[in-house]
Amino acid sequence: MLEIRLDHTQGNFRLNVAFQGAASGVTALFGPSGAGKTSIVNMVAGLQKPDAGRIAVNGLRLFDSARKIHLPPEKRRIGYVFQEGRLLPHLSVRANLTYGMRLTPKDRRFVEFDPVVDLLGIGHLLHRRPSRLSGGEKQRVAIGRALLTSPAMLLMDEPLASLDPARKAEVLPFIVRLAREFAIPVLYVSHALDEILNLAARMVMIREGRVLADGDLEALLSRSDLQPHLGRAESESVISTVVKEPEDAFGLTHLRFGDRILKVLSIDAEKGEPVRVRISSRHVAIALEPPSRTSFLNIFPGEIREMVDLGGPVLDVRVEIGCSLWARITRKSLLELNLKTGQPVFALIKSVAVSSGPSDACR
Amino acid sequence: MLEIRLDHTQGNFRLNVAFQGAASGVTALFGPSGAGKTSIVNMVAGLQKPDAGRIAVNGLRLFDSARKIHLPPEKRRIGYVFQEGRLLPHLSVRANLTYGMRLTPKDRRFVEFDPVVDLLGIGHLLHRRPSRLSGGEKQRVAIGRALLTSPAMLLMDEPLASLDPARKAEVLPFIVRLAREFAIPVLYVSHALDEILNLAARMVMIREGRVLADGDLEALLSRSDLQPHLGRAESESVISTVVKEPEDAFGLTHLRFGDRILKVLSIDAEKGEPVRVRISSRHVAIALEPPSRTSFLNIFPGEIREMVDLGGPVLDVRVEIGCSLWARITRKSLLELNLKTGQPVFALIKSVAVSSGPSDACR
Amino acid sequence: DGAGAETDLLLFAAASTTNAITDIGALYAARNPGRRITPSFASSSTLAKQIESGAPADVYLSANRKWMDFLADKDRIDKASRFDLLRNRIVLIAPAESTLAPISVAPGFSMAAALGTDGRLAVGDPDHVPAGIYGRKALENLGSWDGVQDRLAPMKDVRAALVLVERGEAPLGLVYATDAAISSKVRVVGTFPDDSHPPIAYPVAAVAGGKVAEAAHFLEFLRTPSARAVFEKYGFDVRQ
Amino acid sequence: MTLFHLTAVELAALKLSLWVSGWAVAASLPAGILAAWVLARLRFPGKNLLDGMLHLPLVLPPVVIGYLLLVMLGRNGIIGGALDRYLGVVLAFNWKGAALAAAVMAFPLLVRAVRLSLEGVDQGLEDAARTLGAGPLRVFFTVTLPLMVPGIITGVILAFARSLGEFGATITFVSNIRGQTQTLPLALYTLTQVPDGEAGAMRLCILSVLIAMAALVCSEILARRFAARMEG
Amino acid sequence: MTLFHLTAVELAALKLSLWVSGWAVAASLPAGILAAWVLARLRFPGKNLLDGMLHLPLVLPPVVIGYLLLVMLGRNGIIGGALDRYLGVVLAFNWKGAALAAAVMAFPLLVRAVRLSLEGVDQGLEDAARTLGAGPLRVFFTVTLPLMVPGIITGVILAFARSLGEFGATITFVSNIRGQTQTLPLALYTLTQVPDGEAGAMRLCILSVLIAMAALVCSEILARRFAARMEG
Ligand SMILES: Nc1ncnc2c1ncn2[C@@H]1O[C@H](COP(=O)(O)OP(=O)(O)OP(=O)(O)O)[C@@H](O)[C@H]1O
Ligand SMILES: Nc1ncnc2c1ncn2[C@@H]1O[C@H](COP(=O)(O)OP(=O)(O)OP(=O)(O)O)[C@@H](O)[C@H]1O
Ligand SMILES: [Mg+2]
Ligand SMILES: [Mg+2]
Repeated sequence: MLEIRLDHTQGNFRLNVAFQGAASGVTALFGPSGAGKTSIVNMVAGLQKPDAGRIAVNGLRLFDSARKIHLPPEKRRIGYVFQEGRLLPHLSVRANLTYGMRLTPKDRRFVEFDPVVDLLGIGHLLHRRPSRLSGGEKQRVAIGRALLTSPAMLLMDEPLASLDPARKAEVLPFIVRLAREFAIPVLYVSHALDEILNLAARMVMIREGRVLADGDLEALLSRSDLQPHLGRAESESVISTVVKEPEDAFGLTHLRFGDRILKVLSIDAEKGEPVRVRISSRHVAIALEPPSRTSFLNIFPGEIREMVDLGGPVLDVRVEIGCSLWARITRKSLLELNLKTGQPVFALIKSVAVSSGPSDACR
Repeated sequence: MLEIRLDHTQGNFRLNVAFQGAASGVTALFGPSGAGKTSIVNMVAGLQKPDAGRIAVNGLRLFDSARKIHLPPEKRRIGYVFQEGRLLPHLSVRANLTYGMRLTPKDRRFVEFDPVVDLLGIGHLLHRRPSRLSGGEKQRVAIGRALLTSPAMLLMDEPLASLDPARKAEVLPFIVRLAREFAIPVLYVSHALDEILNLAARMVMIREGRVLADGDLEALLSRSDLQPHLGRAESESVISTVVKEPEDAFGLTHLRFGDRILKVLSIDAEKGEPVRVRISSRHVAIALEPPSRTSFLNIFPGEIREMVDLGGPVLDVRVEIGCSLWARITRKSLLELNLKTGQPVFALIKSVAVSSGPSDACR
Repeated sequence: DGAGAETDLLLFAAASTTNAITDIGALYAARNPGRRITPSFASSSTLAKQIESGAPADVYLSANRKWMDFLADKDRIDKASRFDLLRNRIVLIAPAESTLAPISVAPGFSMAAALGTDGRLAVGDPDHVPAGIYGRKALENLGSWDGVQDRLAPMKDVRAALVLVERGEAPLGLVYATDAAISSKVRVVGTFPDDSHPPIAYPVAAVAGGKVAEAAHFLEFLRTPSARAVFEKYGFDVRQ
Repeated sequence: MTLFHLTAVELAALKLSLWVSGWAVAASLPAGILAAWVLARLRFPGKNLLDGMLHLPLVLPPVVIGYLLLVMLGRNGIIGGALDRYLGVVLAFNWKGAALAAAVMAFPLLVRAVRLSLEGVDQGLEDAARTLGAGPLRVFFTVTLPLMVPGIITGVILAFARSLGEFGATITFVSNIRGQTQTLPLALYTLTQVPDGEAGAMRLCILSVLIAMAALVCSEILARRFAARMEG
Repeated sequence: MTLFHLTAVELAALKLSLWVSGWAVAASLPAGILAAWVLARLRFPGKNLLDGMLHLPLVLPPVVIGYLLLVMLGRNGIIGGALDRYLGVVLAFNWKGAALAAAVMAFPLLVRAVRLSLEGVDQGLEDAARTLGAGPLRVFFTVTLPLMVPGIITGVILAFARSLGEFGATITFVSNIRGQTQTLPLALYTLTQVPDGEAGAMRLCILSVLIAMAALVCSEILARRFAARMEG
């Protein structure tokens, strides 16, 4: 459990937040520039002292203004990947990586040097000084350095912003795995909803120093009042499912939700494992009768429950198919198909338009 | 015209590139971390001197090792947004913004202070010192500072990495507009294909100090050999169209390509203006007969010309509909629909699944 | 302010004459309206070198003959105006609270015994400080030099040697009688016979190229009884 | 308290000291910044020699420096003679000479401190200013110099304090002429030469310390204000 | 050349100078770093006073400092007496006293330079090290101190040069005893005070300069090596 309650004023900026994070797994801190994300993370790390509040990680009180507890940063066992790298300029990359590792007692280490270096692709940089690294290289070393302390918690402040997509795609699952395998909580700051979707189970939305909303990622993503703050062009449905068949003859995975089956590209999951799928409303089409002979694998009968006018030529339609599924359609289609709330329709989903999040996010 | 030919060795790293950029509009520099992007940009700015080569912007030779030309940075009239901000710490935000502006003769200024400040949302920060800004705030000031010099060329090294999506969505079109209206070339470094797609007409792909490919963005994106380097999960079709009807009664824009009409969400373009649309292969479905009574607005008859096996359960199918349109389907659909090269099919595109790039990218 | 005065003599005087010359300067100005003395006190060597380098001094009062000779050799003084103004004596001093019995300074006397096991004899550096040079000559003549030459505390100037004894850091010191006379923190425990060292003379002369006529007027004043009285007040021996 | 009943002579010495030290620092500051810049940023043969020369005033006893100044810049000196003849500038035995002596003695301290802070200036910021259209000179004055402020303050305070305390070189070069070259330390010296001078000496001591403290406090305030500016 | 035919006395002075200066710097470095840290990082009442006290040796003529040392640390001094009685440490008239005098005179230079570089150390890096599990002391020794190296080098070279040139306080405090407290400047001073000493003085002058140059070159090499390390 990650419990955070903070009250702090810096300059004109007042930070007043209270939220909880999962005991393990990734909690995303999401919000616009200047919302107070870095400030929160600094306070959790012990680098900034809040005026008042309480910070506890898995029962360990790191800060409590009421009891005058304020653990120094080095006692918090928190790995922190800073927004600006902060490599030690007088040390080689190797020495930067091992700086914190050596300070971790051997029996408490669960992250090994070689795999991390391989994963981050920084093996050829080990003898260099930080000043001779490119932006992305620096950031990778900073990530490695934090991981190698085998921390009890990870703070990551936009760590992947300067990583190329290929590297990102490698590092993201590693962080998820780390969080899951070693049951450590990760507080992850990002502007990129993409990253968060692939990573986080919980999300805390920060705005102007306050918590706009927090809780389960799926729940937040489907709340229509939050859509404007997500800063994305599209809305999504998130569906919790269970693996029914990991891989069929065509390499597809069958996922069960309620009594329905959703077919998606094969994902790496065991039978019976919970999997969360995200379906962009743009990828869902609506038909009044089931189309035949198309490449749609997923055709679900359902009923229109809600129509949200987004202004302009489009609107979002919520179709109940055993769970809520959002479909974005044009006003033209609305008129042509004469759609109404309560009307039975068919929702068409291309299986390939499904992406899966970390399975530990699902109840 | 932006002509760049560089040969330079730093440490173990050899940079040897030659490419051209558009005289105006955005040229994207795309490549993994450590590929040499920042080095190139530094050389164009005049901050690093290449061992040999030639750099010319719209006929003005900035560097030419053969003729011993090496213009100092301040003579190059280049606005540079650095990867790490580099705000002047002893100046207020306002003074940072006006530092370069004041050095630009009034009659050469074409970027105004107030609109830029508004656009970047930094009006409330003007009296602050850079050390009191959040990461994203710093980056916005850095962008504003470079723009306000009314440069003859813009260099942007991952400038939007720390911006939240909402801000990004505002700033991107501004950069495009700037590049277009004032006919200045922009060299834009980014890992995020998303950004590039919305921004760039040309792309230069850099890898390990060499040019992997360069040229028209559309052309590069559709080259199947480059797909692995684009680091994206999906392939796209890019179609050059002309606006036929800017806005119909439903708020849709009708775009013409060949003799076909594509209906998309209304975009801000004049009748007759060229528009480039990108359609993810995941958003294209295939049917053997035209489905009736669905929300699909765009249903094009065509013929299968090519099938690219991507390995795993999916494959990409190229349908000729007057232009090439990629559709990603599962192996299961392939078998069920019994698709073959040469077979006539219908391609279904939801209008809302279309996004448009800068129109100046189209021939 | 000097600018208004009709004549303003710049007097370069050895630092050991500071108090006497300050008083005499005031006296001279009082007696001779329109005439003023501006003194500059430093070590004789420094002043001599400055005069050699063209310092705008009008009168030079040296604490020894060597530096006056140095300037005479270089024709930087008006040789005719030169005379020995003052005499001084070398005395052996101890801190006022010292229990040391008076020492009879005579040939063959042993200073070492009086210094104790690790005490040092405070002196002006015998290599260059005039008081030290005279002291060394005297000790050599009395045959005591070899016994103390490793027990010296050679100081930058005689004033520093005096301080060392005043503070009790050195049990004994060799200083001018004038220095001993003015300090209440030391007492004289022995006086060197006059013939044990060359006469300690303070020669004075007008500087060549200075205001010679005015300088002569002042030099004349130095010989008057009232000037002598001041010198004597500070323990100098004024002889003609 | 009698501490503040200064005699005319002492008052003159106090004023002269402030005047001389002020000039010494003010006049050597530009040269010091230039020297620091040359040593920090350029590479040329003989750089070590220049560096060594600049440190001479530290390494040699002040009296020796004073003597060298006297030999070279005295009216009969090689440089001093030329200065007198062609520019009509006389340094020997007046406050200008005292200021020069103080400046020379303080110079290495000034240069070193300034250089240290110059070496700490992030050249990336200078680069950034260049891309904003500022030429090297403008960059120096609008970016480098402001960022050197802590070092300049340190250098100035060191140099000022050193100038205030300068004795050996001054007395040797310009003598100890009341009202003209007798600065506080020289007046202090003169007092130690008279038997009853201790009280006066102590008073001048305390006075020197008070001035230095005042200068320090000023510099701290300046530095703090500057730091505050940097933090916004 | 006769320059290098040093007399036994001169050789002794040279050796003593190096020994004394070396000790002065070595012994005062830790204290200097501590003082710099206290002044740069802590806020406490009386900080300005402490700062002022540290600058005293600059502001007062060296002879005065020597006198104060004598008063306090002489065998009859308040502190000196206690030192002698309880620790058996005697500073008067030996090289230890000379080293102390040199250290005191050089201390403000050392502290200022170190402090300047300490103030330039990015506290963000210290924070980063803290999050990596290093306690404040470890952070100081593994992060702060290494990043202060340029300032420490500057401080050491300034202090060493100042110690080499220290004259007034030394001669006043520990006298000018050949082989025991006669350092190079004292020998040099002696030579300038005798009419025919110029040749010898010049030789010792050059010798001092050579030593200072050697020290400077060493420091430059160190600094450059450090800078190279930083750039990787
Ligand atoms: N000063 C230097 N000395 C030696 N090698 C360097 C130096 N700076 C960068 N490099 C190396 O040069 C290569 C290119 O660096 P560059 O900064 O241009 O990369 P980049 O493409 O901008 O990467 P990123 O996306 O991570 O910022 C990298 O391998 C880097 O390690
Ligand atoms: N030292 C400071 N003094 C005063 N205000 C500050 C200071 N540092 C940051 N702020 C302000 O506090 C607010 C929160 O800053 P913070 O760095 O936490 O934002 P953030 O959410 O991390 O933003 P970003 O995504 O841009 O990094 C901002 O409005 C910022 O301007
Ligand atoms: Mg932040
Ligand atoms: Mg880069």
